[in-house]
Amino acid sequence: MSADDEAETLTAAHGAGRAEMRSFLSETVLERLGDPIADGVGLPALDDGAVLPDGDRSLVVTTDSHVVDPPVFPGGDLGRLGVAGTVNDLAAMGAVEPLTLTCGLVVEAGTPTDRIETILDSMAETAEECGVSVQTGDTKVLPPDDLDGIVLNTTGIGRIPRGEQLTSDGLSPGDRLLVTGPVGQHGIALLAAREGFDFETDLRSDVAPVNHLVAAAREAGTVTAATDPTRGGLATALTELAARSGVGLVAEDRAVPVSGATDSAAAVLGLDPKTVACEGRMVLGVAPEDAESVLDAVRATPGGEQAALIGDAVDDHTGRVVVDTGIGQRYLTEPSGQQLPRIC
Amino acid sequence: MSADDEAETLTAAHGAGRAEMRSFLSETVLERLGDPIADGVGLPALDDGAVLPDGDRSLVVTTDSHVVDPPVFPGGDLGRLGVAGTVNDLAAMGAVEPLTLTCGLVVEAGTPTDRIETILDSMAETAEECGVSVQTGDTKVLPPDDLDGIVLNTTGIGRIPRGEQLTSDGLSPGDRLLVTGPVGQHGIALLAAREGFDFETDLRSDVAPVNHLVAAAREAGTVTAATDPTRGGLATALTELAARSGVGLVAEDRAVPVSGATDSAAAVLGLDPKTVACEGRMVLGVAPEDAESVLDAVRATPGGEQAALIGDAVDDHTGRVVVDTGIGQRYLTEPSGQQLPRIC
Amino acid sequence: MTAGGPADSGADELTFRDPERADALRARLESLVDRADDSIRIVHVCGTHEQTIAEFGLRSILPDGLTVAMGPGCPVCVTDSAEVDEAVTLAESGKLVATYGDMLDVPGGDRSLAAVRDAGGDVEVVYSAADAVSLAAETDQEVVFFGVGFETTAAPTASVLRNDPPANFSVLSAHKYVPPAMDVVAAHPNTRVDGFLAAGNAATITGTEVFEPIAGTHDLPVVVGGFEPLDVLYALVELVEAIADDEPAVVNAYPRCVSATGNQAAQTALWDVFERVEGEWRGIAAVPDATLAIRPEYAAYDARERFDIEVDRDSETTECICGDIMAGHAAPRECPLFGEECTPASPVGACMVSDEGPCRIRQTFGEVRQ
Amino acid sequence: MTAGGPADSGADELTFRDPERADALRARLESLVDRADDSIRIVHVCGTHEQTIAEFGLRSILPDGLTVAMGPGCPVCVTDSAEVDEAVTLAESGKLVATYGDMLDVPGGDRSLAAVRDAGGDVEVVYSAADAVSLAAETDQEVVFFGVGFETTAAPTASVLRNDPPANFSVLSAHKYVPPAMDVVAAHPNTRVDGFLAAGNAATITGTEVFEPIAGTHDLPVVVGGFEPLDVLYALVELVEAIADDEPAVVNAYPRCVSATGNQAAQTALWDVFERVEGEWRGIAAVPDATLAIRPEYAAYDARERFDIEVDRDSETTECICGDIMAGHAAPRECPLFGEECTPASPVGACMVSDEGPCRIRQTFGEVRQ
Amino acid sequence: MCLGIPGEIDEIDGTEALVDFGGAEKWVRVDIVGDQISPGDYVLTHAGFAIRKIPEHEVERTVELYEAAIEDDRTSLADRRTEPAAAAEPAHGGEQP
Amino acid sequence: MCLGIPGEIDEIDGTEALVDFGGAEKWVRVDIVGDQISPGDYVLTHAGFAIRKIPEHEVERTVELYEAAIEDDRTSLADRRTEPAAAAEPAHGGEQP
Ligand code: SF4
Ligand code: SF4
Ligand SMILES: [Mg+2]
Ligand SMILES: [Mg+2]
Ligand SMILES: [Mg+2]
Ligand SMILES: [Mg+2]
Ligand SMILES: [Mg+2]
Ligand SMILES: [Mg+2]
Ligand SMILES: [Mg+2]
Ligand SMILES: [Mg+2]
Ligand SMILES: [Mg+2]
Ligand SMILES: [Mg+2]
Repeated sequence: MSADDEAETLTAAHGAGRAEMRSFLSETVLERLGDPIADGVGLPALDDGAVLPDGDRSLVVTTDSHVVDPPVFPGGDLGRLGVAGTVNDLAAMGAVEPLTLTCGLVVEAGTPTDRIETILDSMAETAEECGVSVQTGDTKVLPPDDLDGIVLNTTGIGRIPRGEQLTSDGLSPGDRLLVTGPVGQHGIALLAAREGFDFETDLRSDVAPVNHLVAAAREAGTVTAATDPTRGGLATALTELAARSGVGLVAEDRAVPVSGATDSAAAVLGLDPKTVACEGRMVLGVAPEDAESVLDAVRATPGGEQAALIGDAVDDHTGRVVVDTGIGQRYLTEPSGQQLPRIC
Repeated sequence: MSADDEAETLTAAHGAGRAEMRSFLSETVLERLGDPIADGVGLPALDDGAVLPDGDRSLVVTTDSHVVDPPVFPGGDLGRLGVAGTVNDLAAMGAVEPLTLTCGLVVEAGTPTDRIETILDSMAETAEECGVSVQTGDTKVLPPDDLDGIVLNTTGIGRIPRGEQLTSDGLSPGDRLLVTGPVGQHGIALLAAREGFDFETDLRSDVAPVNHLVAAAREAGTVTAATDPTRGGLATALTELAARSGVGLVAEDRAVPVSGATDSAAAVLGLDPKTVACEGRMVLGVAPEDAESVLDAVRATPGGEQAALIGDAVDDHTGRVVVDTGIGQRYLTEPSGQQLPRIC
Repeated sequence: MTAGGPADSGADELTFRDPERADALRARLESLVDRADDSIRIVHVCGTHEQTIAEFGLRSILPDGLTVAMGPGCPVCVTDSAEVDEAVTLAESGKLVATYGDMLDVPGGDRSLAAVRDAGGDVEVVYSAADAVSLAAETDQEVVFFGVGFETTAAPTASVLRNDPPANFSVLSAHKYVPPAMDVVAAHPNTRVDGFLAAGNAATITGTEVFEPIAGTHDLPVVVGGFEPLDVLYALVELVEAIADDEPAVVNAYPRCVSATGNQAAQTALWDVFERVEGEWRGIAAVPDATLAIRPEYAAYDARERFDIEVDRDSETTECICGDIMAGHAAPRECPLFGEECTPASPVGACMVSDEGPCRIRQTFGEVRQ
Repeated sequence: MTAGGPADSGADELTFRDPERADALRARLESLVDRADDSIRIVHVCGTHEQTIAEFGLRSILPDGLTVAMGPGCPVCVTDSAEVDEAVTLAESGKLVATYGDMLDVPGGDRSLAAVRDAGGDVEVVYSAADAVSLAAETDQEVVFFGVGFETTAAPTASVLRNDPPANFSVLSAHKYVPPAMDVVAAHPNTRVDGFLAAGNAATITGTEVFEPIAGTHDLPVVVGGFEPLDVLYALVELVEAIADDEPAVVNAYPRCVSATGNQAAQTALWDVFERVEGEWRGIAAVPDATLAIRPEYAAYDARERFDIEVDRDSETTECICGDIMAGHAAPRECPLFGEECTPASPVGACMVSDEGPCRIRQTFGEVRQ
Repeated sequence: MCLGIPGEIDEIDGTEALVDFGGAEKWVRVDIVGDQISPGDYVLTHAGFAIRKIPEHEVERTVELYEAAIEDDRTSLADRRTEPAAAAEPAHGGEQP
Repeated sequence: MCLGIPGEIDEIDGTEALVDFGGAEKWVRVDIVGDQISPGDYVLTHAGFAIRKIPEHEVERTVELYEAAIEDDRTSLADRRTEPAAAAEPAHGGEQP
């Protein structure tokens, strides 16, 4: 598998949300689609969504296709994942009150109807949690030879006062980094749920909408940047914030919240929870003077109890993330390729 | 395969855009998602998209997941299909100037990058044709065991003056029915392109955006209803218009435009072009006094040269479509199940 | 588009579909029916006739006193449930089963080929027996062509077997032969048949002479008709006139394709490969000499000889009255399942599956009362 | 989370990661290095040591005059390209190849197992050799466990072969044995080794005594160390002190897991199933007695005996200097491909694939200069 | 029963012919058509096989038949009728060798 | 080289034991652990196998070793050292039967 072969076809890594995907996006997609948007955010920003100015307001739009194996997993299912993922992307752009969601289902023929019902129930419940509803949709059924399982696309539309978007490029040196809860739970719970890596422990995904946490944070102080760690986990989220904001980040390893079960399961699987997917977390940049009050506000909000300040933006190490382990320092980089349990 | 077995799993028919799908939607999806929207159109309408009132304007939103085998076909490709399909759904709700599109790609690992490039090029070109651009997206890559080919979701957002939506329920007895061009080309071209049904003839899909034809029609007279015939073809489009408007429709079989190649290929494959998918057509209801001027306006617009008035809304046969063959009359019903070439 | 397809032989579209001539033929029919003593009941034995009648709304213009009923004319509908089960069993055991699109959704005792395919089995739709041979040439897998259809369709199957198909190719024959079934229908005490509208395509192969014994035995006219709406109306004129005049003749009302002795080359292929044996017609029970079995000379290509296919022959759905409908004893609306449990989307019987099935046609085209 | 995993034996998290003790050990190291005449070059032979060093940023606190280089300690990196090709060939010929997640992206001469899987081949990631046996028990397909790793990992492979696996299970062994490779590195004229930091996990199985001949032959200290950051710093203190004092002893600096004679049960399993033969270590060439081959007694489970696997043994990528890096002759930055053509996303050599590969570790963790 | 599709032969290659169905062209097998055929001839096809040549004059004749039926012109129709076989004969056994 | 994960035995069932890794529990094989084990014991695991029992007192001893190294307390460290084998002996051949 030489570098040349890789260039000719798409591999799993191109969809894994990390460096390979960004280079695919910028070399292949951005060459063809998208335009910079004055006073807004277009595809070229590769942020959590688009911001389209419209008079004194802006429309916020985001889309995601969700595939998850298994479709119903400890702590959630594909339906909750779709709604939460889209609501969180809107929130990461500042649109904490979504206007509407779409539901594009592609289903393998032979899928039990009650599985679809579970997923739709879960979409409905999660949407209600966020005060939004699904108002347009589409359903396709593919032969079992062509698809295994279900693909759910959800697109979300929100609105913000013009210019009030949260982006990934807003960090300045001195800003504090806040994460709204323990990281890595979703990815570890899914790996553990797959055949062959059974844990007796109840590892549960963190999947949840966190738009209300962003709202609470913005009410309590100046939030300078936001992104939701999903594929690639905290490592990818911090790397993108550092790169897009043009600052360095220093994270205190011991300050990063990780649940005991996730930490130990990750150790057994040879993975670093900081590089593992979350689905119900947000990373916020906060103005230093407001950091404690924002932290208090998030912690006082349901779902934000375990929020923590995990580090700072600095003016060296531009575009990179430094992890301070208490003993020494190293760079934190995103995981490359697929994440697999390993024994070495 | 008893009725009971069918009820328990989804089959290809549930995604085929016809009666089975509507009963799945109303029994399974609408029980869980969607709300009626005052002065707008929500999921319960099962129309081409949603209309969300917003002050003196309304947002129009539609979503579609596109899968097509082969992904590049005579006359178009998946990218053109996605953009045209979404733009046409917006236009079918009256939003003839789309604001933005999304691009959710799910790709099989191993797909050649140049195939993706072809599709993206085509999305970009087609979007430009419609004066819109893609401003947010998402890419996932699935293992070849889990997916064959590419799934493209496109969501479109448009805006109309409040209350100016076109819906499927606007027909009154006396209204004329206009179709903007020959029907059945897309479905026949695709069937013919598949292995085993090779025709020597150059059968080409009709895939194209037709928002400009809707614009031209509305400028020339009163358009009372609109929908784009896609899966299930003209038969499904007319059936839905009749059912939702609560009128009967009478179509003159000989007035329905069908190209010679499509007509003869359909005969060979044992199919009725009126039941075969289109991807670049619109069916409009027109106030009787404006019918000729609307027809002239559409015919004078590029892509509308072969438009025709094909029938009328009547006050009997409520919810049904009558085909007048010149010799006798019969009901036109949507195709059931999958469309397959047949020899009997 | 119509069942008859594009206009043939340089004729323009209206040649066979001219509303004025249709009306004139209708008027002539009316006066002939008036001349007859009784009401007249014609049975046709061809799904394509049924489709022309339904698609062009011909029943809506027939004079009172003339009924055209459908007999066992849809080869998909009369395919025995056990024959479908054989194909299902082969597909489930790893063979590639190739068949016409018509057969995909037909229920066997347990499941259809579509269900097998949905569950991951190899089932391919082909347009021609020759395409099934091409599939076999491209693979090492066993390819079984599930051949259905009457003599018109059996002749092509015979042709591919006579042309050295690959060793991994075989045929599961559900082919059937029409004339004996007409005998059964005409002889049935519950069925009234005043005349048969015979199938033009079958007669293209076998000629009109095969109908002479039927006309003689049952003392009724047999008119071979074509598939354009004017062809059907004209054939009905010939039938009603023969009935009114009590002349039990055989009439060739489709001479542009049919002759007295038929297509000799096709018959040679047909009878070289197939022989007539007694067999089940779904819903009608066993019909003597009406099932086309592969002769021992071609046993190497006979899927029933090559594979050990075990199916339960008692698995047929019992509530379905398809058989009575095809025998002409009942109309689809008389079936308690029609349009309720049994719909095109979820068919119970074969008559609801095929585009030519009487229940499907009635459900799809309906009848517009004028 | 750290390479060392959760704190063991009831110790709290800081027991082995206490920043104050780390600083005290660093200070002690500094004074010992000052006492030595020359700069000191330690070679470790364990990817997990490298990962602890990189993950905790230990190199950023080492005193000037002390270098810790990585030897051939990553079993994924030293797996021969031809061994990967054997696994690829088996997967391509329809066997289910089960292996550790570590091996999926390792390039063979032509392609990786991930590429085979992407093309539809059956390749499964397992966490344990026992999981591969479970896979075999659930299928009729041939399941080949591609076993990689040093003695620590070979002992579990041996255990499953001694416990009657199903007949459709076999092992393609790429297991290797560490001590002879240390000999080769120490003896190489281009390599300076003042002392070895030996791998605690391998020594857990084989004990510290196996290192005595190495210490004697090459006149240098060998210290067996653990994997927590304080374990590594403490082991370095022992090494630097022994070097400074010119005492070529073998030191057990990881007594909570390692004894002089090791784990006898594991050794019994290991040597019952495997024997040591000469074999290729990727990038280092043939090493005598350092490849673990399945003994003839277990030939029934030896994939090389059961299947006829033909691979081209000359397919290795040549620009990669992995071998020099693992032999301690070169640093990753000296490779012209490093970070350019060769990246974790698109690796050229095995050292860029494994999470333990020196090039991958350097590329992933970098070194923060303070 | 069996969809019969008429078309015009464009080209013949061995046992196959390219047939124009009025816009769409397709190769069909012609080994059981049972007549001499040439490009320009019309054939009736079924399931990918030509099963009958359609003589051109027969189209005209068909329209004459319609007209004769409408006009009740029995002379013109008479030659289409044949007598039924005697009831005693075995039913439709004749054509099987 | 080989990730070694320590954990505490919760339960033993034949050649398998349920090991608690500090929150996550997993069944591992214990047939090559080479020591008597009971619930409550700590083991080092690798690739789904326990490869060593970790005596509790050794953790304390480890901390003592760190301290001795920091304090330069040679007496406390001496018992960890063994002499190298003579150069003439065959390298690492001893352990293979
Ligand atoms: S309606 Fe259905 S069940 Fe009834 S006779 Fe027709 S096919 Fe059979
Ligand atoms: S950078 Fe890549 S090519 Fe160079 S030595 Fe390392 S693994 Fe080999
Ligand atoms: Mg996001
Ligand atoms: Mg998004
Ligand atoms: Mg997202
Ligand atoms: Mg599948
Ligand atoms: Mg953002
Ligand atoms: Mg639409
Ligand atoms: Mg839509
Ligand atoms: Mg649509
Ligand atoms: Mg695939
Ligand atoms: Mg509409």
